[in-house]
Amino acid sequence: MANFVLANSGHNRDDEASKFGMWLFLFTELLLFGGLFLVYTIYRYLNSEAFLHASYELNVIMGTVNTVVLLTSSLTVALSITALQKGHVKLTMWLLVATILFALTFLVIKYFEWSAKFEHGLFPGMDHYEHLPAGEKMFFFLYFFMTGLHGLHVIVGGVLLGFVMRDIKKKKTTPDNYVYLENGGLYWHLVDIIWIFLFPLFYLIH
Amino acid sequence: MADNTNSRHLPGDPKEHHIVPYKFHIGIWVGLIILTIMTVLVSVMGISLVAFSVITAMIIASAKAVVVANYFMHLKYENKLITWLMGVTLLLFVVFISFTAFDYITR
Amino acid sequence: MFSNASNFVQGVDTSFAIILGASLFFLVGITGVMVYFVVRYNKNKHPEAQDVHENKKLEITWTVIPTILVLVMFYFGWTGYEPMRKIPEEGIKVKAHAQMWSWQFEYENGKYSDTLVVPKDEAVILDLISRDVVHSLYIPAFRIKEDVVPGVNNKMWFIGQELGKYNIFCAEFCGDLHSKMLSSVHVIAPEEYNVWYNDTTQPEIHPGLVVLKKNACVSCHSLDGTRIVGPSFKGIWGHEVEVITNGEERTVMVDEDYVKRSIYDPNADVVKGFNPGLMIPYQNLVTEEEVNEIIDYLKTLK
Amino acid sequence: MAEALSQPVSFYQAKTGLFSWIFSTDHKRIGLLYFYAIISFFLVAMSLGFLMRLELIAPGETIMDAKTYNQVFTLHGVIMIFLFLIPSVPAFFGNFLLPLMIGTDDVAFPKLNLFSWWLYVLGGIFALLTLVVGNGPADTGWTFYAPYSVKTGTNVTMAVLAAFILGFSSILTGLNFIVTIHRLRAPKMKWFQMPLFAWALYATAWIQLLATPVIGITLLMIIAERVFGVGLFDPALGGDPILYQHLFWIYSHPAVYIMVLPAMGLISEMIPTFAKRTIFGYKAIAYSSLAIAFIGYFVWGHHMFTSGMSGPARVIFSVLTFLVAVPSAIKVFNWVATLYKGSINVKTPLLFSLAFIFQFLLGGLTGLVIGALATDIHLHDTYFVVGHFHYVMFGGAGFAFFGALHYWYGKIWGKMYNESTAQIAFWLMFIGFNVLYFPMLVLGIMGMPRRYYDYLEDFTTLNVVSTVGSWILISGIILMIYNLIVSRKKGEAAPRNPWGSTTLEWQTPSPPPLHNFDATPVVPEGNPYDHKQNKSE
Ligand code: HEA
Ligand code: HEA
Ligand code: HEC
Ligand code: CUA
Ligand SMILES: [Cu+2]
Repeated sequence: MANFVLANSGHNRDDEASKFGMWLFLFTELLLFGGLFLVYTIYRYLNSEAFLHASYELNVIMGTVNTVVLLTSSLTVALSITALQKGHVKLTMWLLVATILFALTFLVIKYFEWSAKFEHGLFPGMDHYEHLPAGEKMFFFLYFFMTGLHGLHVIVGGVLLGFVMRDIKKKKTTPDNYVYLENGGLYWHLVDIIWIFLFPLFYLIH
Repeated sequence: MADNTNSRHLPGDPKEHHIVPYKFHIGIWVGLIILTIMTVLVSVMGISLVAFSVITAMIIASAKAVVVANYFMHLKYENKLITWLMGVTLLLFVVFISFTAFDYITR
Repeated sequence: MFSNASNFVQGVDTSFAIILGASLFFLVGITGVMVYFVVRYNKNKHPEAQDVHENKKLEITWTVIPTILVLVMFYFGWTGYEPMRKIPEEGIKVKAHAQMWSWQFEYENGKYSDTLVVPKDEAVILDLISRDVVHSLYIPAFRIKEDVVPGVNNKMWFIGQELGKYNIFCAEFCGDLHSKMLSSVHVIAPEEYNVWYNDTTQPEIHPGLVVLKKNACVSCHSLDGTRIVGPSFKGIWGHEVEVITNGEERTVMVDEDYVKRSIYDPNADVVKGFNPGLMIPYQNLVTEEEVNEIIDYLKTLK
Repeated sequence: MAEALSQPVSFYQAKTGLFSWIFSTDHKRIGLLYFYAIISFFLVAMSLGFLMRLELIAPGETIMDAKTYNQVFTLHGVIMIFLFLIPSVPAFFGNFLLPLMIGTDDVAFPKLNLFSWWLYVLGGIFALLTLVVGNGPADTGWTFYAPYSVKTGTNVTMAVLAAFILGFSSILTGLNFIVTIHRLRAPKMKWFQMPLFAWALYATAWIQLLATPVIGITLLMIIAERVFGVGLFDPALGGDPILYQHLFWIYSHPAVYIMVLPAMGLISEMIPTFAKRTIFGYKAIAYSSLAIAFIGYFVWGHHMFTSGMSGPARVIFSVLTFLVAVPSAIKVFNWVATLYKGSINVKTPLLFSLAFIFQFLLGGLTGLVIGALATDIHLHDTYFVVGHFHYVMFGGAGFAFFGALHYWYGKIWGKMYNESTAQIAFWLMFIGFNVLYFPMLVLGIMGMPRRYYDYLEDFTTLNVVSTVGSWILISGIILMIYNLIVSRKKGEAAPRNPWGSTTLEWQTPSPPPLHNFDATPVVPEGNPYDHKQNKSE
């Protein structure tokens, strides 16, 4: 059978479509966190004193450092796209390595933060947590839930960039065809944007 | 998807892939860091009015988000459609929060 | 034209009639036109179709008219509803306790009743209180309903305007026996009501049973051996039961300690074959004294 | 058509074997995979509905105990909504038809499409697993209201997880369709030359994309609450049950338009074909789809008029609810106007479409009754609501689905169904349906609450009528299914364009070849329903 191909085929390469799809996906991520922001807003409104009080338990310095780490990792991803566009494949790889290292740094710092909270028994089910007033419980639970979900996204983003690196190695992602890198980058920036909001909401209520 | 056929091009697509210079990105990053330091300072310096600090913190965070989206994420150089749709998404998000909050505020 | 069982019936039924009238008009009208077209322009009678693409005027008309109509409907819905929110200051205040799966009405003088008794032509204000899950107090004859949400201070009010007895339903799904969560309102003459209200003598029953009834224990635990959702109380005293404690099965004796634990921390020992989580801890709701009365009473249930 | 080639190999024959199906990235095969999965679940849920009607034939315990009944209606609701109605039209008809209708050979992301189907199956498996794992299926109602859903011992966690996964599948389908419509329309097809079904899918896809994440996160919170015992929505631990309801309905109201919009799209395809003339007010129908999708986001509060939401909030939600009726009204008027001066060919798909209009009208108008504050206070959570939503969901979306099944039967399976049997089945279904559900509206006005496994004597007569109606309906459905199964073997071969329709999917053989077209499809100029250009029978 004459296997003719339509000009507007779903099997053709269409970078704009891939990017558009990625953006749409980011919209859903935004609203996924949006639900949590809604819960946060309402409970914060109902328990403002308790939230204020509980937020003092969080470590502003670690939070700030992590913000800087994530912002910098966003920079390295953005730079890596420029690098690939200019054909500097080696540099691209190094920038991606840096990004993933920043991601790990972020997670390590988060790990220390979380374990400090665990030591204080602030995780649901632990002793100290159970004796907190309701509003503070809510704060800590939301803290764990939201930063936990965000942490999960950091991991996914890191893995995604790892796959992109493999693609670059295999010459599937090249200076002429770098939409995967762009999409990986988009995802990574979203993770950053969400943190930009989480950070003041939890750490800087004072 | 990775067929060897040519890439599709529709009206409204950006003509050329815009290459953002390294220096420009770094400049953006410096700006973001400054904004971060600002929020922390506003909070830690102890401007004690809770609402005030929340609002400033949110304004600064939004400013940062817009910068990241526009430049790091190249929103500025993409098809305008994406910006519009992003606007719709944010509008709905605002509606969800404000309608629900309205219920609580007027109880 | 309408019944006058409560002060809201008129408003609600008026708005119902108006919306229903408009709806019937559209339903009959549109269906009629549709059927007429199908018959009139059937291909046998009308073999050659004529294309009509659009007609701006017509389209604007049928956008604007429904818009106005729906706003009118909204308006009547609103005016029928408005008085329900205007809770008066003065009136008979009753606390309506909803719990899985029964109603208890607590009057200002501390009197408890499992039906709602109210005098004719007087405002009654209900404080809706739930300890476990969401219920909803529904009196169809009065056209009123409001959810009883734990932790939220909902209120409703009405004036009973015709003597009689009317159903109360629970209208929000609340678990197994949701459909059995019934009660009734008695609208009685004011003089009769005063007599009833001031008669606080307890009926000649065991004080333990009073506690069980007041806290709605009996809606889950039968006294005659039938299984509802909780184990029956009949004959449990002094017998052994198999319970699951922290996932392990063991056998315990039903004694004072056990009963007390079962009431204050029901999920610690879960009777085998029953679901944990249904019974709430009665720590702050049942006093030690009352527990002792319950135990006294259990002893009599052989 | 100019270059009619010899009958090409259909997509069925292009490849064979089980794996060529379950790992296929062809949109037509994925559509069919959805179809078979969806229909299986649908039959299960319908049987549950049948059991409920049996239980309700008399007051008191008839065939099952209270708890079982609760689990049955929960499973019935969950399957009907998450596994049948939400995916039915978009994931089956949408997948199969969208690329054909806009003249391309696949969706934008074929692999993602396959992945969505797998997610759907996974979600379905989880939903069914609740039957055997843990303490039995959830008994909360499909709304999973907290704090009951947090307290009950039944397997809510898994049911909720199933709904979460299904939501994901729905999001990815929506995403795929949006990109497909933006990027892959035939080169000459402008936005206002798209078939209205494509418009409906487009509007639906936006709801899928922008509302579903909210339910996703809400369900995750319910799971977290059950697993960690925290009090997100349980007031005993500082939570607020009403906040849960907000979050739930923020998704679930828009979701009802996910169910009905694509069905309306199907109707907009069928009516012009059988009236043999162009659709009336093409642009109005296209825009009203978008309007419904958009306004539909602002009305969720009408499910909470008695919940303890603030007075002003109730008023605002009521106004907005009424406004959402206007675009639906516009559609109904346009459909009826399309019949005007047509040359009407009364075939089964048209019958289903007309039944759709009548039943959707009745369902929609009862929606207005409960959209008004005063009346909803009385009717909320009564059988009136049950009647309302079966009218719109089953009488509306369900009937559109059945009609479309007949309309595109030839295109999909290459055979024609038997017309006279189909019409008998239709009349049985139509009568059965109305006998089943109309009494529910009356019961509701009389005050019978829903989710009641037992009821007062007063309500008996109408319940009996309703149960009898369900038997008539069943015989109709069984006859219809029988007819469709038999025709698959015995039916006549379907031509390219059996109904004289004008959209692109009829330019290709039935069933279509692997890459959809054997010649570049010709996009008609102007309005896609112009019967003047296309006279071929
Ligand atoms: C396909 C699904 C679907 C659709 C399309 C709709 C459409 C509508 N629904 Fe429905 N609804 C449900 C599914 C759906 N609903 C479900 C499942 C529930 C129950 C959930 C649960 O609790 O389990 C529910 C519950 C529900 C409630 C809450 C009831 C309660 O629990 O108390 C309300 C209240 O406002 C409501 C209103 C409406 C309205 C106003 C519309 C409108 O969109 C209807 C618009 C259509 C028309 C009005 C007809 C056409 C109009 C004309 C021909 C014009 C003439 C009329 C005029 C404008 C004057 N619905
Ligand atoms: C698309 C949606 C849809 C559809 C089609 C149906 C179809 C039916 N539903 Fe509905 N229903 C819902 C969605 C739907 N339902 C929802 C969302 C709820 C709310 C749940 C909740 O409260 O949480 C509900 C609730 C609900 C109730 C209220 C329960 C209560 O509040 O107590 C009732 C009661 O009668 C009912 C009955 C029926 C019946 C009799 C059918 C019938 O139409 C079914 C008729 C068809 C058949 C009986 C099938 C024939 C087929 C066979 C016999 C199979 C043969 C088998 C093989 C070949 C394998 N449903
Ligand atoms: C919503 C239903 C419900 C209510 C109301 C309820 N219970 Fe229970 N109860 C149960 C269930 C279910 C069990 C079995 C599971 C368990 O042990 O937790 C139980 C167990 C018990 C037991 C242990 C019984 C045995 O056989 O060992 C006692 C004693 C008891 N309840 C007393 C009470 C008292 C007293 C009240 C009222 C103050 C009460 N219950 C209210 C559901 C309920
Ligand atoms: Cu209490 Cu239903
Ligand atoms: Cu709704």
